[in-house]
Amino acid sequence: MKKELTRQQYLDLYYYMRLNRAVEEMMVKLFRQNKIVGGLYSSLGQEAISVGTAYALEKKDWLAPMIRNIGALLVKGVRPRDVFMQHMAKYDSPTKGKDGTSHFGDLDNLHIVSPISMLGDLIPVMTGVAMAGRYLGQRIVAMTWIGDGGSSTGVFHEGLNFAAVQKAPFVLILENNLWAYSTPVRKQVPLENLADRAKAYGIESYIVDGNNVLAMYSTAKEAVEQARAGEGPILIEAKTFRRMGHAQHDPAEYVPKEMRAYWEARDPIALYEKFLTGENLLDAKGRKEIEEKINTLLAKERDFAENSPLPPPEFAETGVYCTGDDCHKIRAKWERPIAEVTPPRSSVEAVWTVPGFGSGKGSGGAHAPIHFGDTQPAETKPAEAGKSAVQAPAKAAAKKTVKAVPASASRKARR
Amino acid sequence: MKKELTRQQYLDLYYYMRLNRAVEEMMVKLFRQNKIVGGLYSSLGQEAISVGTAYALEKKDWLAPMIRNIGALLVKGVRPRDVFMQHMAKYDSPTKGKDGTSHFGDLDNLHIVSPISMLGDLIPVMTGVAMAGRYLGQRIVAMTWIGDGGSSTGVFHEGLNFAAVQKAPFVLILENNLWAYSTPVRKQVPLENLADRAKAYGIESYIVDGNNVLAMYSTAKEAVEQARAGEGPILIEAKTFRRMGHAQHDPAEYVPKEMRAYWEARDPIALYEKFLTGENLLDAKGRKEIEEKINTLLAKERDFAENSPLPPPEFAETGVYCTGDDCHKIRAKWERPIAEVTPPRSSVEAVWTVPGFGSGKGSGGAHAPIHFGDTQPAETKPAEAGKSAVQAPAKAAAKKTVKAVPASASRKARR
Amino acid sequence: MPGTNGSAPSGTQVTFLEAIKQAMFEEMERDPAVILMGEDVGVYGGAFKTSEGILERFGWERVIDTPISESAMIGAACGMSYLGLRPIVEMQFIDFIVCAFNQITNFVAKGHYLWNAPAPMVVRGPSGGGVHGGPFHSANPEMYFVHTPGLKVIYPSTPYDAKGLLKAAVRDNNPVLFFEHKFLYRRIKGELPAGDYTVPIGKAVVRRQGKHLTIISYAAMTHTSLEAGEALAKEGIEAEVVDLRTLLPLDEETILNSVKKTNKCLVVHEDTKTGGIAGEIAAILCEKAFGDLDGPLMRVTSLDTPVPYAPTLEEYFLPNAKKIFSAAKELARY
Amino acid sequence: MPGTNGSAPSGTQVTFLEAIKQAMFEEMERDPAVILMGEDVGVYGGAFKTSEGILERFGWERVIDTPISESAMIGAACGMSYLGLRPIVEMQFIDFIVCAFNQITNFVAKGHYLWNAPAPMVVRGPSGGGVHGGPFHSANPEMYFVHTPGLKVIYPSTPYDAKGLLKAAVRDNNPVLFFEHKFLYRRIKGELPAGDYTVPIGKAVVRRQGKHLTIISYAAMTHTSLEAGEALAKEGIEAEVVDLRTLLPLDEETILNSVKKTNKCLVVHEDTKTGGIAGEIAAILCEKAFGDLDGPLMRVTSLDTPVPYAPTLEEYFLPNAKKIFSAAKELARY
Ligand SMILES: Cc1ncc(C[n+]2csc(CCOP(=O)(O)OP(=O)(O)O)c2C)c(N)n1
Ligand SMILES: Cc1ncc(C[n+]2csc(CCOP(=O)(O)OP(=O)(O)O)c2C)c(N)n1
Ligand SMILES: [Mg+2]
Ligand SMILES: [Mg+2]
Repeated sequence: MKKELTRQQYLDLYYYMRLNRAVEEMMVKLFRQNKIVGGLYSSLGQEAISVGTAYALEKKDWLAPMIRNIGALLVKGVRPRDVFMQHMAKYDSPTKGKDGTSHFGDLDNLHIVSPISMLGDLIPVMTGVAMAGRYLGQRIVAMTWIGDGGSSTGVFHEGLNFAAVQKAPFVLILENNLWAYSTPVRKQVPLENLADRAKAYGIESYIVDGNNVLAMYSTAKEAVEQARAGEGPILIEAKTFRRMGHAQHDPAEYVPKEMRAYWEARDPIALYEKFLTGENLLDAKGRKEIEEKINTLLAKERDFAENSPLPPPEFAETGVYCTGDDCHKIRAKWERPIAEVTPPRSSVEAVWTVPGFGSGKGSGGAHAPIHFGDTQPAETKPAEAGKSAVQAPAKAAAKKTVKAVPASASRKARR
Repeated sequence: MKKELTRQQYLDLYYYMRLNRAVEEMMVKLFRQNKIVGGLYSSLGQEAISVGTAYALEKKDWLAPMIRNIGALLVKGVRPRDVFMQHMAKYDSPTKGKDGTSHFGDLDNLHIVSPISMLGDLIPVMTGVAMAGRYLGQRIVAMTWIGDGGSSTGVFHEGLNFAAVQKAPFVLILENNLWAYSTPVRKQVPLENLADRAKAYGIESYIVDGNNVLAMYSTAKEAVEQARAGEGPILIEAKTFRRMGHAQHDPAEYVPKEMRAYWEARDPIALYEKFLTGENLLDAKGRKEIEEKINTLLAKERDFAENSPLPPPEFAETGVYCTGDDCHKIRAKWERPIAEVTPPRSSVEAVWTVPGFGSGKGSGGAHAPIHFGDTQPAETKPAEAGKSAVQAPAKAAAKKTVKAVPASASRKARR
Repeated sequence: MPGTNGSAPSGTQVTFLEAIKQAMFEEMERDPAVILMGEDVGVYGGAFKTSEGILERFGWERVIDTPISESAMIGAACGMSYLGLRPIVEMQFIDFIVCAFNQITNFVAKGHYLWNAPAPMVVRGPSGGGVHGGPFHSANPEMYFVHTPGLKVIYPSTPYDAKGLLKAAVRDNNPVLFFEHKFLYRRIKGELPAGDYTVPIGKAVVRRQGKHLTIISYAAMTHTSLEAGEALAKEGIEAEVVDLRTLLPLDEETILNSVKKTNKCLVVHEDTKTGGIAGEIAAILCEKAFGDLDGPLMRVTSLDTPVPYAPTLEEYFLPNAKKIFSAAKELARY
Repeated sequence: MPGTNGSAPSGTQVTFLEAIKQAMFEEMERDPAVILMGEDVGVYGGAFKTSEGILERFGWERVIDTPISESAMIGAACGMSYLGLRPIVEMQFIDFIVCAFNQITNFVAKGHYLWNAPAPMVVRGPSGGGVHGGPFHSANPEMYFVHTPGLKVIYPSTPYDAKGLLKAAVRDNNPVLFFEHKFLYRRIKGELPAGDYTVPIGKAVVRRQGKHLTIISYAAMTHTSLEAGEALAKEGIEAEVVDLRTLLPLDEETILNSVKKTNKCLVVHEDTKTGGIAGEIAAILCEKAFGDLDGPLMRVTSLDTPVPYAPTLEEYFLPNAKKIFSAAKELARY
């Protein structure tokens, strides 16, 4: 992030934020015309997060969106028509009408995993994507998003803990927009900074102004490269606000007016425009051009979407199972010698080495790697779990939320 | 904890640790005689935890044991015969042979909730017990235990987070015995101190030497009284070691010999005996008396257990459903005026108040309580989630694992 | 929307949704041990507004807006029930009940059998398709729970039953799953009696008398079956329509009586086919009314697929009156 | 225990457990995309030692000891499968599969239908009762998954099938649940062919020819049914015993062929009764072989209760050869 962005990059970020907003504005119109099937979610005011973070990914990297990450899909290369058609349940949509909203993926080209509605479930799934990429030698990073509300799910915990144990190249963006449907964040999570969730897994975390696209981008970039370098998963908390209701049907009267006003004054696109203008990266003409480009594109994309048919009824019957090679040729893309992971090359001793205590299961002090035998060095920072027990009371004093055991009791412990 | 214990209390702790160990030793014998049905788990070397923590509870308080908390059951008043009969699947056992091991409870007298095998599930259940006790005005505390391994389950997270949001009077003891079956703690949790799990919920935590019964007791006592006072749930990490295999069948060869030796030298009963002797609380005669008392008791209890029959086969068919009042008269025990929680007394305004931002859902700045309207004052420390977003970069610098956003980016955010 | 106490003056037609709200209001007034818990059930009044006004009336202690933690809700409700409370837990959509599957099937369902601990609690929420909710907001998960001893499973079709059965569920000493077909919420109305009443759990009801065949159904499909019944009547086929109302325990008596009378049976459910309740009914009939069947047992159900999103697909996926009509006609020919 | 490559010399009798180990060894040797994940599967070799020696052979990257996080395992396996890996996930006991119920039924099962994403993965683990494992270590959760379109469900009864079906499961492009009845692990032996082979998913097999009635079963109950078949033969009743092997998709053809031949059907399963697979079979027979049945379809199953712990209770709870014998004798009288 030290290096400044190119002019093109600065403008890309602007373009995608505008595109994100324009796509969603057009969908609101379609919704009012009753052309959207089911609910419609909005990321108004959160565009900097989707765009800034997804822009930090390389083409080979993987992402999985949540409901408010249309912007990330657009950055990754999804066409607006696909977004429209998903919401209109059209036959030419990525899921051919079988699912809606941002529920679609692309395994082969864009490397997008489809979400399901159940919050948090993408976290272990993207951990698996990250682990598989590493195993295949692809040096990819996997990214997904979660809400303040979603961070209360059990699968958030299981997934992030597993990613941390495995040091998976995985970046999780926690969009703290202060509300989960009608529930304010402090009824959801008793923390001021949700980044503190990371402390339960010993992983790195960042807190970023979610309405600042440059901050989002640069932080995500740093995190992505850290993860790629093998430093393990990273949690980024983006502080922001959900400007619309949970979905179109929700007037969100439970949100204090003053709160909404406060955040409306901090619109991420307006803030970024000010910056671009101040840095002479954008003037009225440039802005006009971008607007026209987007308008022209979206009119075409919407027309395409509107003209696409609904799926034929009998299509409902098809596709529950993959029928084999004729349906999908499943091939792992190896970017390392397969011989590295096939016998007898990878024979190891099945022992645990516990720092300070040698190793178990017979073979004595052998230094079997704990983490990944062949591709990763054994962990060098010893956890010293065993030893820490006796030193615990002293160490504990340094922690903020951990109280030291009363000295008398701990003295007794050590006699 | 400031005040010293009475002589009787010191000796109680000793008695229960000895009883805990003797009960389990007797069960090992029964196991070798093929009189135990199913597996047999051991808490050898962890007795100080079960005994010290359960001893901090009052009679009206509730607990729920895990597999290594026979000691806690004994302290709460369970008879050794019940423990034996549970393991032998006898008809006179608390579950009449329908379940085994520590899987039994007692709602009416001892206030014990039965565990199930799935790890972590007790955490939300005991949170509910704690909340119900508060609602009924009973001023009780709920306690349960979890392993280092069990802390990786999703339900651990959901339960503790909910308890924290609700400030439930709940104490959770995390027995970090360094192994979960064959899996060493650092493959389970990437933390040196598992007490750090508490940081994800903004709750208090302690780290204690799990082999020091006085430290366990005094810490648990403090935590129980804090919880009872309404300060919310507390997590106590007890550092210890699982001296036996996961269960009787497991020789635990995966544990380094040096590690086992290290911990065997720190036996909690031996350490406590030294202390008691040094303080003139116990001499050879007193020790002998206690041993004899236990031996006599257990011989009788074992005889009773052995003489109890297996349940009659047809008993399997009964009891799937509660058949109504003839089966169970379910009555909440109110210790506060019921009128407090019945209309029209408890009418409130359904609004969220967000500190610094007024409140939502029409009624303007009304100060509707966020937490418990009638029994608890509204939270006074404002979360100020909204405001923290803009200040985040500055605040972040103070946190250990949270990196600050690069200054340039965050400056741009604020123009 | 009725007065603040939630009950309508008698003689008024109320919606299915209103009936559920009334049941909760009245049970919470009757018994301070009854509390309500779920995502957005308080200030917002529930995603479908089923609990609108309940927080205002009963306050923050009895109406708990929870984090997004289905296992925590179910677990906590179970713990509360051990102290004599009778919690009602709302799943925002019943689809999310699978996030607490272990808690429900292992902790909640087995406690009474294993250690004599009743868990009087109700888990309720909007279920079913037909409103283009897509694959994760249209679930009919009833069979997962019908196959779990220790639970009771209710799936009503009318406002009267919804109110009476929800009240019975709250008063039952066992854990009860209560499914509310969201297609019915605002589409179906009915008159409710003025006073307190319950509808017994475990009793089916004959919604239409007939003699040529029996159509067994429940929830939204009861209405679809009745619609088919009218069409069949025009062709001289009198279908008897049985509404199961409770799926566990199943009312074998009403099923057997009807089939012994008509000698033919068609089961209609919105749940997917393989492993649906039609199978269980087939087995019961084969065991206990084998000689009474004059024709094959037939099934009209949803397809064995996830619930698709597009209206064209969902319509094809779901049973409808036409499909029931054809099947019944074929069956009547035997 | 065979050589390090996991395969026994041909002609040797190997246990059911050994057959499973061989399948994993051979598939992992054949295809580097196959990996194994679960609690204690690596250094310890699995709670039942099903993966003993696999870590030594294939190393830390391919044999992953996980935290106690069933949802994380299943989710991660699903993600891995999207990149072309073929993970095998072990549940330490199959009972714990309900802790990942949402991941399996919503994420894993629906992906191909909804967005064309195949998830080639296998979830396997020890299941079933009869060894006094108690209510949380004896589960037969098959029907939860048979009722979930998008999954395949296998429950073998012999070492030969276990090995061949597990290999087929690993090579299948769909998510497969593979249940290993722990009662069979060390009690049942069989001879395995020397080379590679698979057993096709979705095909039942007739284990015993007969003409008086058909007994349909699977897993451990296949052996119990065969035992009853011997006793019945002594009384002149020749029972045909069908072993389903795969429960989803169900082999209707083999079922129908046998019942059309014997005209009578008894279904035996260790799973609890209500909502068990006997119902689905009853419905299929009613629909497709109605005229062929000369007697009621009968069921011998476990009781509708949790699995009790005490040997006396569990024995009463489970089906056994005597119960099958009596039911078959009664059925044969029709
Ligand atoms: C497991 C689960 N429970 C409940 C829901 C219903 N639901 C959908 S979105 C939502 C609120 C999400 O809040 P948050 O995670 O903060 O994301 P945001 O909508 O603010 O972007 C809820 C409760 C769900 N999708 N999944
Ligand atoms: C959800 C779940 N998954 C797996 C298991 C199987 N299991 C039983 S005990 C155990 C290890 C527990 O380790 P830990 O929590 O550290 O407790 P300890 O045995 O060390 O006391 C495992 C994996 C289980 N009981 N529950
Ligand atoms: Mg949110
Ligand atoms: Mg442990």
